[in-house]
Amino acid sequence: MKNDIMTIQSQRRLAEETYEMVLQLPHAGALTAAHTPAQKQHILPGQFLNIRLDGSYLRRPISICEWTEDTLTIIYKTVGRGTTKMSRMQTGEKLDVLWPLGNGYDLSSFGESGSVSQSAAQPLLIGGGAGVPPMFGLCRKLVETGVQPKVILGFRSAADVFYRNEFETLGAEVILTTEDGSAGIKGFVTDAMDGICYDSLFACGPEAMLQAVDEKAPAGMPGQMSFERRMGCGFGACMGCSCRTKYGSKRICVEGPVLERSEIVW
Amino acid sequence: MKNDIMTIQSQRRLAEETYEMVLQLPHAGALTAAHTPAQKQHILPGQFLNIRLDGSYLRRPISICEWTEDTLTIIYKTVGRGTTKMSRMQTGEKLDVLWPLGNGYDLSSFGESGSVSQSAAQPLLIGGGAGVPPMFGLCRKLVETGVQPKVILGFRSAADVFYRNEFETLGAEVILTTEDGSAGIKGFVTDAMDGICYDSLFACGPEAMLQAVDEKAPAGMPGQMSFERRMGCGFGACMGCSCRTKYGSKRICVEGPVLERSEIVW
Amino acid sequence: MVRETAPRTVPTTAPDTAVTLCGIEMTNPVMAASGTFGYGREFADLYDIDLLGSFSFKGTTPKPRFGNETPRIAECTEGMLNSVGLQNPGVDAVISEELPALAEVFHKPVMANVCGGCPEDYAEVTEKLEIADAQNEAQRRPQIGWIEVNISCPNVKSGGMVFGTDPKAAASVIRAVRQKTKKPVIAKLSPNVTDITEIGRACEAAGADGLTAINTLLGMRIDLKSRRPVLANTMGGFSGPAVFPVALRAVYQLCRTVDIPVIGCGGIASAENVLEMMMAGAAAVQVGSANLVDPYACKGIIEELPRVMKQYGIKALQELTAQAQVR
Amino acid sequence: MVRETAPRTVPTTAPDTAVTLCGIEMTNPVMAASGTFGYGREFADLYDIDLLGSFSFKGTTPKPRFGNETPRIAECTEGMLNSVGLQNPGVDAVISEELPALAEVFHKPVMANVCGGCPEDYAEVTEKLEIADAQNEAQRRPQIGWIEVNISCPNVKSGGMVFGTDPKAAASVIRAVRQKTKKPVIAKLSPNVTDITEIGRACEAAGADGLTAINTLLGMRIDLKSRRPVLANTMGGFSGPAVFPVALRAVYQLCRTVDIPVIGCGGIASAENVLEMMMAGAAAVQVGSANLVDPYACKGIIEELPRVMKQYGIKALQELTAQAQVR
Repeated sequence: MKNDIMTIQSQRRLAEETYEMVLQLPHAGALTAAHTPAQKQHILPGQFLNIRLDGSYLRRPISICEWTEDTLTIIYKTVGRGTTKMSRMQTGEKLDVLWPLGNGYDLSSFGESGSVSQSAAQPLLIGGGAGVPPMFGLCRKLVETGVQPKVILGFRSAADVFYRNEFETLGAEVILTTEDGSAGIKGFVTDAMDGICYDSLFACGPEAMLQAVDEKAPAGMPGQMSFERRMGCGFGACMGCSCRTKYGSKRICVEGPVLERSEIVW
Repeated sequence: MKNDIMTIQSQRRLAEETYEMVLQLPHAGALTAAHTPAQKQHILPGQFLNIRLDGSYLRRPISICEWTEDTLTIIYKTVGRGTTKMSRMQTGEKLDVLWPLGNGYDLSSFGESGSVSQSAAQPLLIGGGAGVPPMFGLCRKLVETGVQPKVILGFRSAADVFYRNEFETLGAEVILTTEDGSAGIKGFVTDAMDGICYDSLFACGPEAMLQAVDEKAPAGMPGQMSFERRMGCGFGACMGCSCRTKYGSKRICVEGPVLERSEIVW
Repeated sequence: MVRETAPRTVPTTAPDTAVTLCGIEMTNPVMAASGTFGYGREFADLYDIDLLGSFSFKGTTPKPRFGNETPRIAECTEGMLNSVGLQNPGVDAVISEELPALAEVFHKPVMANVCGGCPEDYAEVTEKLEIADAQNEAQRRPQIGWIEVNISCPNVKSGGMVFGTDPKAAASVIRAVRQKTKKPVIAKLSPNVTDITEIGRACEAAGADGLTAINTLLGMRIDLKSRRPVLANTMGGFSGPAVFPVALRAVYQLCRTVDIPVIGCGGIASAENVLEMMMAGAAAVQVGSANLVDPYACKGIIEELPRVMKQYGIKALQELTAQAQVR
Repeated sequence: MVRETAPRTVPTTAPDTAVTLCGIEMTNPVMAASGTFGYGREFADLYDIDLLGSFSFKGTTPKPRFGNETPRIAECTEGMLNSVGLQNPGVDAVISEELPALAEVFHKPVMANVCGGCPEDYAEVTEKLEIADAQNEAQRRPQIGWIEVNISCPNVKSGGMVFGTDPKAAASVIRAVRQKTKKPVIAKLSPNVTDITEIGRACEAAGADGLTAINTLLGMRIDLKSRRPVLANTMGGFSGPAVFPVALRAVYQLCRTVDIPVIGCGGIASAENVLEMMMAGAAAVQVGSANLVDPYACKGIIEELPRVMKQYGIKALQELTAQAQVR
């Protein structure tokens, strides 16, 4: 975990109450360039930032969507005063960020890029609403290592849809669902799961969605799901975001937000 | 009383922890131009603003130093977080201001400009430290009506001195005192009162200074003194700044900050 | 989220902000809290105070009081301390000067905040106000709607919070007031107690028709330069947005304990805060310190209420109070 | 204002931040408060925690506890609510895993925060820690400096605040702990009481060597969309800069009442806050919620202390505590 002051490089409205912000890291190339190992940050899809916002006491955790050598992209909803103010911030303004936080998705099972296991793997990625952004980083990472994931994106309505094109540009097969049918398939993400061939599952979204996905997916199939909890600190100190698992209590902010499907207690 | 958003036109450091800020009124010419009478504001020297500052809960009362048709000038000390932040504000930034507050100095005894009573009047103005700014507006007003006031300005040290030249430019005779003698006469303002001819007294400064001035001045001589109190609201609602006078309790923010010498209870 | 689709002027869709407090109808639940609104004059110069649901006037004692020595005010993070100590002109001057002046600018029932050093003081103030108002009644509607009994002022040595922290003492004051008036009697409670519901129940049993929760928390600040307390009176009452969670908790606890309405007070600074208080069970609310920082605070909150109600799909405020009660 | 004229390295002019708490010397008075610093590991990854005066570890019970259901955290104006409910791995795991790990990264006496549902629970945790630490003592200095008795957690149904709001119950817990340890016993007090000095005196009489004031205020928030409490446990403990004036008042009241040292806790977020607490009489301070918002909060405060002491002309922090006592 590092505490950095990041500069807003750009911000745009993506959909209803939904914004994309690109943050510039304090040292260009901080993510991958030849810094000393201690300075170099390694990011996994599913990890998050904890951002201090003017007018809020607690930091606001926001998942990382994408990253380059010197930028981080986040997508967030304006749910309260803090994020509404954030959506009005201008290019060049600064944010106080703790990062990267959480465990992220474990992709070690996919092995080396270009291996046989890669091309044969059939992961299904499911993102619902504010759960879509971490799926993008995950999708990109999988594509980069030679895997062709299938993606289901679920939103409430056409006005809420974002990043469909971005996923398709990565080369992913995208199925869109909206609750009111105003775009894509009418219904929930689970309504789009029938008939899709997949051998592993990665999901992020509201807990009710995750549970429905888990019930629909074949029992015993490998999978990882990212959970949301109200957090105090975001780095394991306050025990505010604890969660029961089959292997004991875990902190969503440190041992999560990604849990193995096999350990989840619904 | 009005509640206006004013724009910072300029700001400069005058002395040790002392800043001068010029505020632009929301409507040019608001003070004297031909608005409807209800919109037109009349200002008296000794009145003050109550300014909302980021990071402070209560507003901060600051006395008016000077004014033009569309600007107000204030001088303030950086005594805490709020005023320190204020001193870093840039031209063009906005402040939420309640104004004008308080009674101000009553100059009705000086009669019409150019009258015989004007040229014969010998008022003495005494300002100590943060009590200097209202004396400037008062001095200007008196000069404008044909009176030639004498002025004593008291500061702790040479580094704290401000506005000496501005007073002299008005045509006033200025005597400067500093406690450590690093500029002007060494001592307190009261040490400069000997040998000055005056027939009325106007003072603003720390309460200990006001009391010393009162004791030094001839008993019964007309005079007005402006008091400071920690205020809650600044407009008479909270009774936070009450003060005992010979004619009962008065609110420093409404029936003050200027009290007649004859009514003061030390 | 429910969006505003119909113009506000269509009465069938306009959110209903009306509430009833102890049988008295109010156009909206927003009152100014005692001690932050004087006797109304300062604010009537700024806006039409008939906009208010009502307000509670400055705590009034039998005799005029200067209050405590100054400084009486201290700044805090998102709040303030006051140790004013019930400065007021005394009940006789209130009847002869303040109330007639108020009648010119405020045409709704006002809440009379009464205080004293012993139960008899409270009774005396109440009785005088009751008699004066009965004489008014001949010509016009009664001017005083409710008697608010301040048993929670932390800034006076005798009376005030001394009564509000002991159930028996609280009951004795309420009984003394109850005997002198037919108007609804509201007990204003202190949060500086181990169990506020115990005090609330004692007041209800003694005949109170409603409760106001909360008065200020006991707080203190020290000046780093002088190393002495900022307030001349050492400690004072802490109020402002900082105390809102404590006030909300007290209102919630009381609403599940007593059968009389509770007025939520403490740190309210927005229409959203009003809704949250009413979701906790409050029948009405009082806005306090906010009036001192922004003299238009009550006006702004009242004007914002319909928009925020629509945002959260609330048709009538009274529903919130009722829902909270059965929960 | 006193200006910094000499370089910090000149020992004769460097402000002296050292304090003594119940006979144990500390290089500075800043401790992290229990429940905001875990058992130290998370922060040791970020900075050298030997910088701290000390810290109080997570409230520890005889058996492992999951705590309350989530959500356990709510945002407030300049503060937060928590209803964690004493999640901890139990005293046996603390002894076998946490304390050995801590010994690697923290080389000063730590404060052990103990809790339970009955006096026997507190006694059991204390006894086990005492025995384990005595075995440590053979090899190195004792790891545990003080036992902090948490009789003020608002988030557990039995134990916690139930003990801290009644002087007899508080005394019974302190006596139970007192019998099991030779280390200084510190009672951590709740502000949710009518008279905190009554509880403080009862703890002192029962053998406490010091007091920590305050634990969290009881607070609540409601979610406007769901119209339900934000916290699964309905109410929670309110902390953060918002509560500082209440904490300062409690410390001041206690310091004028008891003869044992008081640790000031509640809303401290700056070196200035530390000075103010010590001017109220605190012998040391605990920084709580600030650690959660800024993991470097304690480090920053400690590094700022000498500069702020010089600004206010303070040569030695212990002077402040002493001055407050005689005032």
